[in-house]
Amino acid sequence: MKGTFVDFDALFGHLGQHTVDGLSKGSIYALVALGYTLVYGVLRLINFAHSEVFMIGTFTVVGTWSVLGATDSPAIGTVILLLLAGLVAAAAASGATAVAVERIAYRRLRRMNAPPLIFLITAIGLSLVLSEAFGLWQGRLVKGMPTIVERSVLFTIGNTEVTNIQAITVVAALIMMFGLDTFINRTRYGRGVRAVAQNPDTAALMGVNKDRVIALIFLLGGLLAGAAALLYCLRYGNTRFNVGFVLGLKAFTAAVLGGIGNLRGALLGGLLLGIVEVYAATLTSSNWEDVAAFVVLVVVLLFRPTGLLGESLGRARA
Amino acid sequence: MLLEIDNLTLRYGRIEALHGISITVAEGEIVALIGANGAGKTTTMRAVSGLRPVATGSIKFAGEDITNLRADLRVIRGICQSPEGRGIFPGMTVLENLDMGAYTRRDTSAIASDLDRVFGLFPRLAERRKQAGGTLSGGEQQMLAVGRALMARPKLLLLDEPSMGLAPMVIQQIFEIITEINQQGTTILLVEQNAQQALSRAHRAYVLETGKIVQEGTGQDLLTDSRVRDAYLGVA
Amino acid sequence: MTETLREINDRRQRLTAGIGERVRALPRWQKVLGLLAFVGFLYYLPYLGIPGLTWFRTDYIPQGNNWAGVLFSCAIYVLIAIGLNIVVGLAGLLDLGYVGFYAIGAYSVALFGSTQSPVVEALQNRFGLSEQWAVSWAICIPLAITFTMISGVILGWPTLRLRGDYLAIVTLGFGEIIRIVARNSSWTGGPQGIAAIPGPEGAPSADNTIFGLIDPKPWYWLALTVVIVMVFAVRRLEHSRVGRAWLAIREDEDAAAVMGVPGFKFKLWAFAMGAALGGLSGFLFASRNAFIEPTQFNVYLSILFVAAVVAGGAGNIPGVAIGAFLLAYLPERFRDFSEYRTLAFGLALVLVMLLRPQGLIPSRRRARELADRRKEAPANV
Amino acid sequence: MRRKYVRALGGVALAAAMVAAVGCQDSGGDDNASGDGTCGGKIAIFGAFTGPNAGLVIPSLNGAKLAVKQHNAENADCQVTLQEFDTQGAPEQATPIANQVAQDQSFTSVIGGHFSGETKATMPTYEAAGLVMVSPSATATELTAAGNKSFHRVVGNDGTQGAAAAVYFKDTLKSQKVFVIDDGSTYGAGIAAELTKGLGSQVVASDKVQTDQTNFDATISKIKAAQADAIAYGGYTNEAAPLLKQLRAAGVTAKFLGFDGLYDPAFPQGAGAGAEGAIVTCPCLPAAEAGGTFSADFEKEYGEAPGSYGAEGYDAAKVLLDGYKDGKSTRKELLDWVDAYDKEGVSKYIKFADTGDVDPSKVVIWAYEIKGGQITPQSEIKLS
Amino acid sequence: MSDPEDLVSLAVSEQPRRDDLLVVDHVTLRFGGVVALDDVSFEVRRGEILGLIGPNGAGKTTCFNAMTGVYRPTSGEVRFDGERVSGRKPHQINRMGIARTFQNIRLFPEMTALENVMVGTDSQHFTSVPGALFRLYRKRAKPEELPVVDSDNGLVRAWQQTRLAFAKVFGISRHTLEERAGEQKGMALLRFVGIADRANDLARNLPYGYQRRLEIARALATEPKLLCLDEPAAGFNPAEKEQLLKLIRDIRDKGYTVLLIEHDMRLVMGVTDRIVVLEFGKKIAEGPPAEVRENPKVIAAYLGVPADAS
Repeated sequence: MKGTFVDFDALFGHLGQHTVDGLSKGSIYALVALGYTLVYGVLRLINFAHSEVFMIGTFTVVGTWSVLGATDSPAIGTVILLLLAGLVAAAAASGATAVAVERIAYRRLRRMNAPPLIFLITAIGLSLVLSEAFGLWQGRLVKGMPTIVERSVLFTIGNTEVTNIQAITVVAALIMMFGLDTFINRTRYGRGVRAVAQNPDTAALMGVNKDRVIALIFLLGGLLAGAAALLYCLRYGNTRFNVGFVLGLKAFTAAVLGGIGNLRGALLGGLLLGIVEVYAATLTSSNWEDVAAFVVLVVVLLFRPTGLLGESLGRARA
Repeated sequence: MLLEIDNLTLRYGRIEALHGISITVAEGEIVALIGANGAGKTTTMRAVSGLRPVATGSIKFAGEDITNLRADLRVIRGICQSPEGRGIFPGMTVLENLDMGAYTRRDTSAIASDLDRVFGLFPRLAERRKQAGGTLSGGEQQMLAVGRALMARPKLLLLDEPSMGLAPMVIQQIFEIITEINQQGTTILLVEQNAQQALSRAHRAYVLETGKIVQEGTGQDLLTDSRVRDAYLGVA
Repeated sequence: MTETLREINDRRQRLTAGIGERVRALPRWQKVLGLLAFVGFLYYLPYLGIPGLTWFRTDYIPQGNNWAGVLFSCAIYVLIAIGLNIVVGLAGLLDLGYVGFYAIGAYSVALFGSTQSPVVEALQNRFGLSEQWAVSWAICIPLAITFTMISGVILGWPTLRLRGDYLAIVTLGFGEIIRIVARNSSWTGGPQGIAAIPGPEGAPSADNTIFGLIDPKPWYWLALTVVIVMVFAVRRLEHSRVGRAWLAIREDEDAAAVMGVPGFKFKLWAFAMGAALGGLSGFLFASRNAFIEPTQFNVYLSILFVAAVVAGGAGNIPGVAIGAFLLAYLPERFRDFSEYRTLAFGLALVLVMLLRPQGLIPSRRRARELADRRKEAPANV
Repeated sequence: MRRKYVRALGGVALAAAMVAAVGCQDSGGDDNASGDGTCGGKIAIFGAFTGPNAGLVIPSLNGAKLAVKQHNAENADCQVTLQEFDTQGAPEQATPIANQVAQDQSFTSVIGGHFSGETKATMPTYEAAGLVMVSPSATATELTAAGNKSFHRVVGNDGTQGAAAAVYFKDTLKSQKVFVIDDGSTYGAGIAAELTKGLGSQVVASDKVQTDQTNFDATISKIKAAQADAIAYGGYTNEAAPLLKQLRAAGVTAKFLGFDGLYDPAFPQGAGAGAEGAIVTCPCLPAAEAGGTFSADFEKEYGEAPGSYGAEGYDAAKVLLDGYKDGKSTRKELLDWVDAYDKEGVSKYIKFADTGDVDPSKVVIWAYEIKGGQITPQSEIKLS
Repeated sequence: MSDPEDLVSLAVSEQPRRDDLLVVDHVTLRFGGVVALDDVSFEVRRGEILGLIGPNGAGKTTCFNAMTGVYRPTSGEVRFDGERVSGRKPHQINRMGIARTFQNIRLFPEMTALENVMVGTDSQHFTSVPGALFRLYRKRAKPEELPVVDSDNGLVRAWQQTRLAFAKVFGISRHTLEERAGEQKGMALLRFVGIADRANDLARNLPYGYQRRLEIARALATEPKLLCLDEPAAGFNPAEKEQLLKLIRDIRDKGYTVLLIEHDMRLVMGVTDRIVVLEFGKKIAEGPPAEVRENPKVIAAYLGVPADAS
């Protein structure tokens, strides 16, 4: 093992393949990262419980599919039905969880004008409660689910294969990302969100209901996490009560990498992190990928202390 | 009375910032609050617009008690403030900033005509409608803040230091616009450092000192009052 | 539900209000005596047999754990909390990777003190030493402290310029890196960990009379003594130019800099001191357990440490101590809850934060601040 | 002034109470069992009874409970109590439990530990206390290599299983290119190393995954690049199930072989269709092969088939229970009893070598195949 | 330093002194497209009170920040005692001898008044972690520094005597001496600004006026050559302003040079030796109060064009 600690051939021999793998992995990070970034952009708060919002989404997908009696590789009509049902159910469950978390805990703390650390610890507590509740309810072992979409190679460029699931993941993530970007930048509600992020007091003076905006961003984050949960289920076919912890950590890292509070930064950070991890795992072995992820984070922050694209919903453009 | 502030007390932590002030504003008036930095003028404004919780006392708007009403609901009732320091949304364009002013309104066509009106009042803003608010100069930002508040079509317009950081020419302009807005039917509560201008434009005025009202009267009376001249008009 | 709880909480506050004031009003000699009695009580704790109080022993229940052994864990956690409190409570830096220092401390004694460690074996081969040779326990103490302080500086040097939330994620990454390196490198013993870590009497063996394998009481007393010495040391720091600088940085870093406080230097010191304490606790932990493996140092533990510090009352030594004590003690005492322990812990954390955000035993400063902030809360949020 | 005196008096009284209490309290009841000539005693069993890996350990606990229950029903005059201690599999939690058991003289024997880490951490303590340990499932080779006198196990060690798996790859699967993966845990890395030793040059490449990993793209592309025809996995279900599922989804058809860490109904459930045909080796007997009526009894008692190590848990308890039945009631007597044990158990013939390992010649390793989502016995792997 | 008990006076060095303490030399500062300061030049002379005035938003605070090293000028430079200011870290600038207060009070709210001031005195001290931890760097104690033995209680007295003997043999640590000096000086400063009665209250609990004074005391504690006050009278009523004027004069009389930033011209008139007037980032006037007061540009800038003038 010692002689071959770093295996350049493995990396550069299939660089394209690893990049595609990394992008599809990173897309899910990006979608979850958006939840962190939205909340942080407006409230300057790390919503540690967001990882569990995602986890609940995955369990909802499993539950919905099992209720609908899904089996491995069903007919195409059923696939679409299952995907839609899974998406709706997961988004609803995740969105509801996110909003509930805000209502039950954060709003109270905001009323108290509590310092950020208090929010963080509360979020950690909530995260523990949610994941443990699912651990007790659903068991602590990995939970399988039917393979709804059979993997197939869509097209091949050189020695790089792009599969249908990878394509779905990346495209869905991009669509949602740009949908969100449009929503935030082009609609009236989106303007309200940006206003609260940029200057909460003035936003209130313009008639923006801050509570509603905050509930909205939690909802948006939850919906995206639900969508991410569906993609995750499609791609990995498994979930587990603590699936959110590691993924949430990565997604948060991605958000910081891109510049937390910045929507496009979350996308960039997520994709970049996915690629870095796959490269690092190929170069050495899979158990070093986290080290690589964090080293890249530190290096980026050293040179750009507020992440690649800088902070904040719209503030960076000023 | 459009606005009645009765015996208002307000605290920052354990420090009392306002000690029982009472102010009234009648429909169609320009009322000015003058006083030194830190006298409590801005705090009063923030209490009226709902940004600061009130300790005791009450605020009534058009007969309705709004003491504990949320800030955004006050906007719907018709109170809009151009805050101190302008409170521009730096990442939004001029147009978006103005649109924020009309956030609570749904009457699209009326909004469009109001937009024209604001651009009419401030041609500079029309020139820069696609520029980010944060990149405007101080004077332009001030125009934007006033214009944005107008976009809410408020019954009561709160202006906090509209002349701050502006060149004398622009100050002159701003005050002319204030008068014009008022003549078009908007009631104005004005906080101003520039006592000379404020008093000469205002129908009535209150003088604040360390959280208390020490004097009130018509603008012209106060303008000629020796104590006010001495304390706030600089040159004796 | 929370409303009822809030009411109960208010009633409790009315009842307990003034106890602190009354204690503070006591003459100095009485306070000193009280303190001595309390310390005596702590040393007596492993024997706890006062009727009524035996309920608190963790071996009170049939599947219960060794009381002195649990007390030792509690003491270790308290030591960690005191160290973390320097970083989080005093200097106001959010460190989510504190477990990294704990691990470095533990690995320092494991790698240099155990005859089974790859490092010691390499040294033996390199210098032709006997197979029984290893660095003695006493020398491992300064080694552990030095290594952790150095790693604290290495972590702090590039990262302390970052703002709070960025610092949190970077430190968290640091903690993970330490664990992953320990797990994946052959020179750390890899996932198998390292056994035969020495104690004050040398390598673990049935012949050790005091710090033996069976009776953990001496270990508890050792850890308690270290805790007391460290409390004393940290209080010295707190009540000095250094402590004032930390507080000033926490309160308003820019203003502190303008007043001549070299912020970076003192933040680095806070990191180094916090790291040293974390390392010391890891050191004690490793020598008592005589065996460590990388999974014991996962990032979750870091987060729990921070939670314990904040829930206990950041900035206040008794507060963070009680927080850490409860973190180690409650799961052991309530083993009958088995599967529900973590859930209950999470719930407790949320409730404490919602009802008592200043922590269980806050510093007087912090309690005031939060009370004021609550009053100042803007009206519209 | 008076209040001061009251306070002082109170203090003195409290101190006196504390001192008095020191005498009469030391980790409770050391006078109710042992050495009083009556038959029976207390057995401590420790392991991860809660936490993510509890699924692997609970069958063993249930097996032991079953054995004790049967014993107590048959021997009214020789009652044995089994006391559970949950370690969550963590060494630092197992250590004070070892202290507790060691100091409480009423415990005369120990079943455990279930994982290698906790066993390694506590072995010296139990040895110092003269307590015999019989482990149903701690398989790391190093446990029996250090000359510990109290440790015994009724299960083959990783060395044996690794060697058996190597034989299986060579003889049954006839694999030429084996890709070895482990999860970096004590168990997974250990057994993977043993297998690699056994396979030699047939191992074409390897990778290490990490706990709670969910995405295995990098590993999969390495497997593809190595063009492996078989894959060996050292680790647990949590990572193996998603890995296998993704492997199959990615079109890798190489044979998959895991070790006893995957001998767990959750594994085929988690891996879904991808698990079909996967091999799990285990030094544990198939239920049908288990001696006597064990399987039936177990199923009757718990409503499910004995999972991983159910039979071993039963055997571990049985070894000790036979000793109690024979009138052994001190730690020393029980240790000697176990050292000399020589009898057919339900999982295998049990006789311990000097190291504490079950006599290598008596170890049976079985290969199981996943068929229709069930772990079904395929064949015993003959070591030579 | 005529009075040895006077801890507040600045120890004026005996070296030959140049007249100009701080020189603002053709400083221009741009943010993006906005010119915040436009070729501003003036100097602060030793021992004077210089007023920097201008209407709100005229660039006073920007100028101030450039002078205290917060902003680096786009062109031109600021020199203090002959050395460039910009490019240094804030604590280094403090070491050079510039101390300031903040327009919106920035105390350390959770520290007591005395502790706040002691953070200032700490800038003159050297104890760091090892010193505080181990109480190293012992010095032979002067008689007046030795611990006192004054208790009637036998036990306490014995303890005090032990400490005395220890101090005589081993000396006293730098930490202890510094703590003591800081506390004495801190209390002296609190007395000087008139808030010693609340020395042990948390800063956030002090009344507004006390907080302002505390900020001044804290700045003085760093023994600055130049004390910069940023709108110290904001929020004061005329009576309080009067007291503040007196305090500023007292400070000058203790040997400090003061830069006073205000927009209230009346306040500045009464206390300053010279005045610099800014408007729109440009210097429009400079000179003694009487002169500046009559300057038509200043009058225009300050009062705006009267509404009835047009």
